[in-house]
Amino acid sequence: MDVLTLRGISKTFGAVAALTGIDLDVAAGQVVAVVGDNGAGKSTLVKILSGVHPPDSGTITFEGNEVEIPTPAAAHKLGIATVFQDLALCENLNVIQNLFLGQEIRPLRLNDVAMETRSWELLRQLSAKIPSVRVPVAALSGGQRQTVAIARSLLGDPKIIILDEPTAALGVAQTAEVLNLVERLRENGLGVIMISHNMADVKAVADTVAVLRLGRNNGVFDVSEVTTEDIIAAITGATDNAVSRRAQKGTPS
Amino acid sequence: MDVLTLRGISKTFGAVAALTGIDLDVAAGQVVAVVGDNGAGKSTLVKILSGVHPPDSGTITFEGNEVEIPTPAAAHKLGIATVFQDLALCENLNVIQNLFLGQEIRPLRLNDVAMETRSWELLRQLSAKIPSVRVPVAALSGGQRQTVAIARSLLGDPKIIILDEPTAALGVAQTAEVLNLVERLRENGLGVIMISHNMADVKAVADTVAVLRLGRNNGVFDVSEVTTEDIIAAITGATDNAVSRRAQKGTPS
Amino acid sequence: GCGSGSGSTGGTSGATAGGGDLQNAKVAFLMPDLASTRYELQDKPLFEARMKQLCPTCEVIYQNADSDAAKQQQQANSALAQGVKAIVLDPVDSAAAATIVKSAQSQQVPIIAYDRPIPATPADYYISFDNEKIGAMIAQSLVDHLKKENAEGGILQVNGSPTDAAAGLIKKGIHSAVDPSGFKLLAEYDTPDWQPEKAQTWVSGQITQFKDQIVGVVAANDGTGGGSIAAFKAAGVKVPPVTGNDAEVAAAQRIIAGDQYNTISKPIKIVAEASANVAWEFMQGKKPAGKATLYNTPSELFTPTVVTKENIKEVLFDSGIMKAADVCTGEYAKGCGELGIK
Amino acid sequence: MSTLTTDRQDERLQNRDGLRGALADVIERARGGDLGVIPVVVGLVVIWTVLQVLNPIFLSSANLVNLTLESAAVGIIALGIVCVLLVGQIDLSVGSVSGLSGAVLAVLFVGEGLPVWLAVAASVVMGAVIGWVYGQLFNRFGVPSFVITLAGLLAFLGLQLYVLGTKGSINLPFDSGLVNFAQLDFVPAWLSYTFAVIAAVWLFDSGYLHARERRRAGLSARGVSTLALRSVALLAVLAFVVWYLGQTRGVGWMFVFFVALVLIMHYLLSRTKWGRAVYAVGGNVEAARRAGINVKAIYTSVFVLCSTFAAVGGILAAARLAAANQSSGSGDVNLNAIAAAVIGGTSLFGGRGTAFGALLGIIVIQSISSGLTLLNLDSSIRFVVTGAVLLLAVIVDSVSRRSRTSHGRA
Amino acid sequence: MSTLTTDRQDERLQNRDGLRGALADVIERARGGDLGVIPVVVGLVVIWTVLQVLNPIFLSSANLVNLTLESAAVGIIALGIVCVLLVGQIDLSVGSVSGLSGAVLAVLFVGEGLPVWLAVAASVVMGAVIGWVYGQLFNRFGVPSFVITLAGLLAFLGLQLYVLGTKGSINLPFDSGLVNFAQLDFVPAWLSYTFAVIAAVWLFDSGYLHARERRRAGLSARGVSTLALRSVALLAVLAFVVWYLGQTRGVGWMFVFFVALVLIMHYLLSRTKWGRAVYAVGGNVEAARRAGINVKAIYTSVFVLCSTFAAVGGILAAARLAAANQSSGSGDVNLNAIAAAVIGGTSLFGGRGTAFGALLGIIVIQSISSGLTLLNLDSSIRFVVTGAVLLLAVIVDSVSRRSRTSHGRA
Ligand SMILES: Nc1ncnc2c1ncn2[C@@H]1O[C@H](COP(=O)(O)OP(=O)(O)OP(=O)(O)O)[C@@H](O)[C@H]1O
Ligand SMILES: Nc1ncnc2c1ncn2[C@@H]1O[C@H](COP(=O)(O)OP(=O)(O)OP(=O)(O)O)[C@@H](O)[C@H]1O
Ligand SMILES: [Mg+2]
Ligand SMILES: [Mg+2]
Repeated sequence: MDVLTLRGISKTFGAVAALTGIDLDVAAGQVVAVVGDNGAGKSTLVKILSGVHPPDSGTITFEGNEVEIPTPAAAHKLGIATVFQDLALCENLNVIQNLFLGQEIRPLRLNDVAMETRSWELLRQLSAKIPSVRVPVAALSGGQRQTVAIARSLLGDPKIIILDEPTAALGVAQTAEVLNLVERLRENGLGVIMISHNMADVKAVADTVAVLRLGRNNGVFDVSEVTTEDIIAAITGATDNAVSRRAQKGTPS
Repeated sequence: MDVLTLRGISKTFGAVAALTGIDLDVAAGQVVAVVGDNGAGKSTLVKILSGVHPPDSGTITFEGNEVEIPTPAAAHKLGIATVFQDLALCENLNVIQNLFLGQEIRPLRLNDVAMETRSWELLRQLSAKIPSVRVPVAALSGGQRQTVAIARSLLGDPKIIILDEPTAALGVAQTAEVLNLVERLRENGLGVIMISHNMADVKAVADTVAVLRLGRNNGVFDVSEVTTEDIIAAITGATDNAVSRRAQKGTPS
Repeated sequence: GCGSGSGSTGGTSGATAGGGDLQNAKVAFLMPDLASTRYELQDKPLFEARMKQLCPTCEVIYQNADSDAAKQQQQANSALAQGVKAIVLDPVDSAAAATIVKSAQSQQVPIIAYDRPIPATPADYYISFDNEKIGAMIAQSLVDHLKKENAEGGILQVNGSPTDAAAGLIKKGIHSAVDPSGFKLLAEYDTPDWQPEKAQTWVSGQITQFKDQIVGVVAANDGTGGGSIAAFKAAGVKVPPVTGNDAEVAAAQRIIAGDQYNTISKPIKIVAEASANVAWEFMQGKKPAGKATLYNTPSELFTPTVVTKENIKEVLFDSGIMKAADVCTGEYAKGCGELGIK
Repeated sequence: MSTLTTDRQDERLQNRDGLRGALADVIERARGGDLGVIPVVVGLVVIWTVLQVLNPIFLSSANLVNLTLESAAVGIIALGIVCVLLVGQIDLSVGSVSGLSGAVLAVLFVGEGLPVWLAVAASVVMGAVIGWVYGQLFNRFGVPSFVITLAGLLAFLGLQLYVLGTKGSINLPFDSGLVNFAQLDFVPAWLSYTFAVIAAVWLFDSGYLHARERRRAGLSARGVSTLALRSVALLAVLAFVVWYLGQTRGVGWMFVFFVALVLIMHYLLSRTKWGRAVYAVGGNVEAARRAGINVKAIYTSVFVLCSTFAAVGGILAAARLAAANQSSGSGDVNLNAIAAAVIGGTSLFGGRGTAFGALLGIIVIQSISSGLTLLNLDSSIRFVVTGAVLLLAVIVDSVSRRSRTSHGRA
Repeated sequence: MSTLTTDRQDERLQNRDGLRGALADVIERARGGDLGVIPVVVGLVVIWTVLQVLNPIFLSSANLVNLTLESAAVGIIALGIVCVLLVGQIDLSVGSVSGLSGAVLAVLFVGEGLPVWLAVAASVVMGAVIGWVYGQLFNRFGVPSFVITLAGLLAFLGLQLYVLGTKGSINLPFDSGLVNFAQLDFVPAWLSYTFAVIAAVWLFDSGYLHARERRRAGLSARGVSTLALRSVALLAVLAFVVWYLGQTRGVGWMFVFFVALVLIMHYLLSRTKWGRAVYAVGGNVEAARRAGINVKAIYTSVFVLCSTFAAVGGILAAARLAAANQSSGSGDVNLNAIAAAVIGGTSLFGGRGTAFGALLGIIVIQSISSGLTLLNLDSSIRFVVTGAVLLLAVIVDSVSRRSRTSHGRA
């Protein structure tokens, strides 16, 4: 059964129609990759699912019930955890404080020690290369921040995890760990929505691929039955594109 | 002859030694890829070269003269253009204003029309998918912002272009265009320093690969003579790493 | 073109004062600040009441400039735009008020200086008791008291706001009494914004500095006087005689309780009513003659009375300025009883 | 949909051309909450209506003439505040600086008998020097501008008292040009109308040339009918204002001077490299620095501008009062100037605001103050009502802005 | 280097253990410009030395006792300001609210004859309600807090005048408990020393327990010698302060109350979920919102806290003066409270600051004010010197902070 079903989601920003009539289904234990060109509306879709923006129209069904997600807090309550593309960390807080923001252990007398221990655990699991967890996030490198954001989403007990370009800034080892993680999440029966521009990663871990193009659905594919070239053609809207031209140019040399 | 030569560059942030005794050489018409794990110090190196942070010690030689780069303005004057990993755009300004920031056409009576025309040219060249150039950058998607930042660096007449993970947020088509662009820059005799976690891209366009590990040099390789596995081993400091394990795991299935 | 000249009058279009009908005529009563409570509590109601007697349909436009000369100018302009027939003005800044006099007179509206003179440009009339004299009187009363007690030591002087012209006049008056008195002026202080807290802080500092040399404090108004008293109380030392000015209820209570030595009661009723009379005459087109001429202006001056424990009963209570019910509350009832105030 | 201009090719854009398109655009922006100064104007209209109902004198020509003249001095100070707020800093000392400048003017002009232009120049230069010092302190030591200018507030208040010395208050002669300028000089009717026509023609002309240039470059541009309508509307508004104020004394030169400064600042902020740099520094100083902008110079320039405008405002305030005294510039000058900027839509966090905001903001504030002055209220009630009306005026703006999908502090 | 704790395994970290390590750490942080409140303390010492040289009374026990008592009221208000500034907002109305609260207290207690605790409670509740209204206006309409609280400033000033009504000024009886508390109640010497010992023991104890817990969890922890040294240092300082103040009247209960509030706020801000949320909202509201924090509730809570503290401060100010009058809370109460917060290291842009900052900041301000008061200068000179000294005190802090590689507005 599908955990999450979207029907006819639309969203307009000023004069720009960012999303028009988007449908999407995510089942438990399934990894859905959402791909598309820059500005195709992927992050907007993520933000709608995590309560950052309200949709202009369309319905969201979660575990069989039609729901509204007016605020991020509502999304948390439903069990939707998100890693945003723009990370959304508080630069003035340190790594531990960011990781546990909003879900601190022992609210009235914070348990530093437990939080620090758990932080190291999570970060080690993601192969993070962070020298100290007591520095403000402002002092971290791009990849280190992304690792922190990913670790954040694993706290709590989510049913759906949405990863918006989670490996964009990660090193090779960290990327491998995140892909491992996605597989572990699937095994644990969570639904995972992963957005990525890296076709190799998509093909490696996704079950289905949903393509967005200029804010509209442009096909849903089963990963095992589709080639990278087909996906790219669906993304760019043409079989003759910059990628294919580059590939051709590369072949003879 | 080398355009840019670094010797013994070190930089410490508080208790963390981010860079220790780094050497690097870039020649005109050469693409040098700098790779390394998260937090290896790549961006710190970039920031030192572009005048954002002063180095603690070490020398920078530019076109044969030892130079100091105390401010970004000094770097601009030398002819070093940089795309930063954290992009450094002004969210309250629109695309045109960001593109031409600091190098506006006709300073005392801004020439809107010329700037808008040139903006569209640059963006088209990078295959950007930006609906309007008159929206504030705050309203752009991650990839769109990155395209703007890359386009920025092409204005003016730089001698060295430094790209810090330029394709991290880009779509497949835009990535291909950026790789094309790097090749064009090389043909025009510019020195290019490119930082990337994507080994395929590195192998596709770089001439040499410099590896950083935990803030130290860990080898410089000629791209034509090195395998991806060797580079990854240099990055992670071990031939048995998360990437190789994942690759092995993938093979049997 | 556009002449400067007759201001457009509102509903009741009457050309110059004295002409047309005085039904619904307006008169402006412009007061300077809120540092002292008297303007809103005494001057205004008294003036209004008298005006009502003289001209039941007339309207009094009351404004308070909150110690801002520019605001007072705005208020005068707006009164002129409303077509007032006369302006009674207590200037924030005697010098700057010249502008108001000019523009009022250019629109044939007579202007009566109230409380403070306008030396630079003669107004049409001047009614006051003068602030310099007030300063001198409170200080002299204190000095006399100290001499009688054979006190030895020095005096602290707490002035009003350094940015307030009236405070400057009072300060001058106080000096005229303290300087030749033979008592040493230990230190003096211009209290920013007349704030009692500031006065308290300063006096506290001086207590540590001069300890028991302080035999008296001349404070320029009741608020700063109260602050000075609180400083002595808080330091746990005996409160020396402290002056005041304005005859606030709180000051009367302190005098009754023996904490404050004196304050000064201005015959506000007389002044306010006199100014209403004069304004009314001007509105009818007459030109009242002054009892004296000061600053080239026909003038009338009244003398205020220093209030101490000795005369508080007759000056404040027997005259009806204050009611015992307001003052003799709680802990002050006993003191009132001793002085025979009921 | 055949020949799309370069900037309208994305298929997700809803294309709008001509008059109808312009209208659709406005509605769309209203829904998005991005209406620029319109909500402030609406707030102003609401206040005006209420105050006029309460006292019919309020919108009389005579009162509005006073209003314009009373707005000028603090309005000019607010103009400087807009600049400092745009880079995300603050200047708390504008009141003191304006008071000091008036005092220096009076002492030099009346006390020392210097020619008036020299005294004015000296005061203005003093303002600029103060701003320069602020800039140096800010750039060298990184002291928050709040603290620097708080220190300035105290120090220059002291200096003002010192300069005025024992006199306390100095009158400026009524027949001097400066006082006339602030009190009695009005633009002749024919000249006012000429100004109005020039403004309208210029608006059309520049719009037309710009549109032609854009069309030549293959970009979308406003149609002639839209441009013409805009100019006619401007002409109508200006002509009406001139006519109505002309019912009594007309348009004061001091107000014209203020408006001219607003226009100049508008040009500098929106059409020059310097203006761009100011917005960039306010939006993200690190990005501005990395773009090669001399951030320190920008900070210094805005502090200098702000103090200079404060000095000019102080001179005009002294001229209008025909006196410089100890309390000039104290009281609520600071708060009014900052509030005018904020009410006009300038963000306290930097990067957002316009020169016109200062004009609108000060008119809102002076309207409230003048309108309530007319109501003949008790001081206590007047304070309460002033607060309430102020809030009301800004709520209109904020509610409209609210619907915009906000990004952090955008 | 054998068994590294979990948090010290990165080879780029310079490991430092024990006393020597702690010292090296401080030096490293000094070079990096991250010294917390130390520079402010240094600035304070500089000012104290200068003022003491100028007038030997300044550091006398009697004067310092006054200083502590005079700091309490505005210091408590500054504590509220710290909270609002932490979320990146401002409250300009604390002065008016404090004045109103004093007035309400006086009217209820003296005028209506209610028991003092009831009058105090009513004033405090009124403060809380005002803050709640601010929060609602801010959350509902998105009006900038600058404007809301500016409106509040005016409205509550009006209300204060109205409440004081015909009296204008109301005396609080000198023998009432409240006035005694603010003027004459001092902590007995033995109790003061006991407090000092308790504080030192508690510091050691909690530090020791925390270190043990960390060590058990495999994390690095402070050594016992470091902890002991810290406690002994605290004990020494506190005992000296108590002894020195005890030379005259000792430590006032009102000051103890202020310090207690600072400690409570410090705990709330640094050790509770709410405190974390406050810093998060100030650092990046959008990130805080996405983390599921109820941002509106946080805003409301800080506005309520700030107004409540303002009301408490107003009550204490009235008690100290033994009167409530029309000018209570006006003048520079606002500026002093905000300046105290800023001098204590709170950022006007949100996200950075501590409760202790308010304590230090107000002591700096009161020291300057008290020291210059003792010098018996002309008003004009006094203002100038106050400005200069204020700047001096903050430059020390800023210069040390300067060397930190700044990130944007960090
Ligand atoms: N807050 C906003 N205001 C206005 N326009 C927006 C806003 N957010 C997104 N948009 C617009 O909506 C479109 C879709 O943006 P979105 O961020 O969803 O793209 P994306 O698919 O995530 O792209 P990328 O791969 O670059 O991250 C873009 O054209 C963008 O300009
Ligand atoms: N401003 C700073 N203050 C303190 N520490 C910093 C600062 N900038 C970087 N660092 C530290 O220096 C180290 C190197 O960071 P850098 O950004 O150079 O890494 P990177 O190689 O670019 O990593 P990534 O691949 O994640 O972008 C990191 O451990 C980081 O925490
Ligand atoms: Mg995206
Ligand atoms: Mg990096």
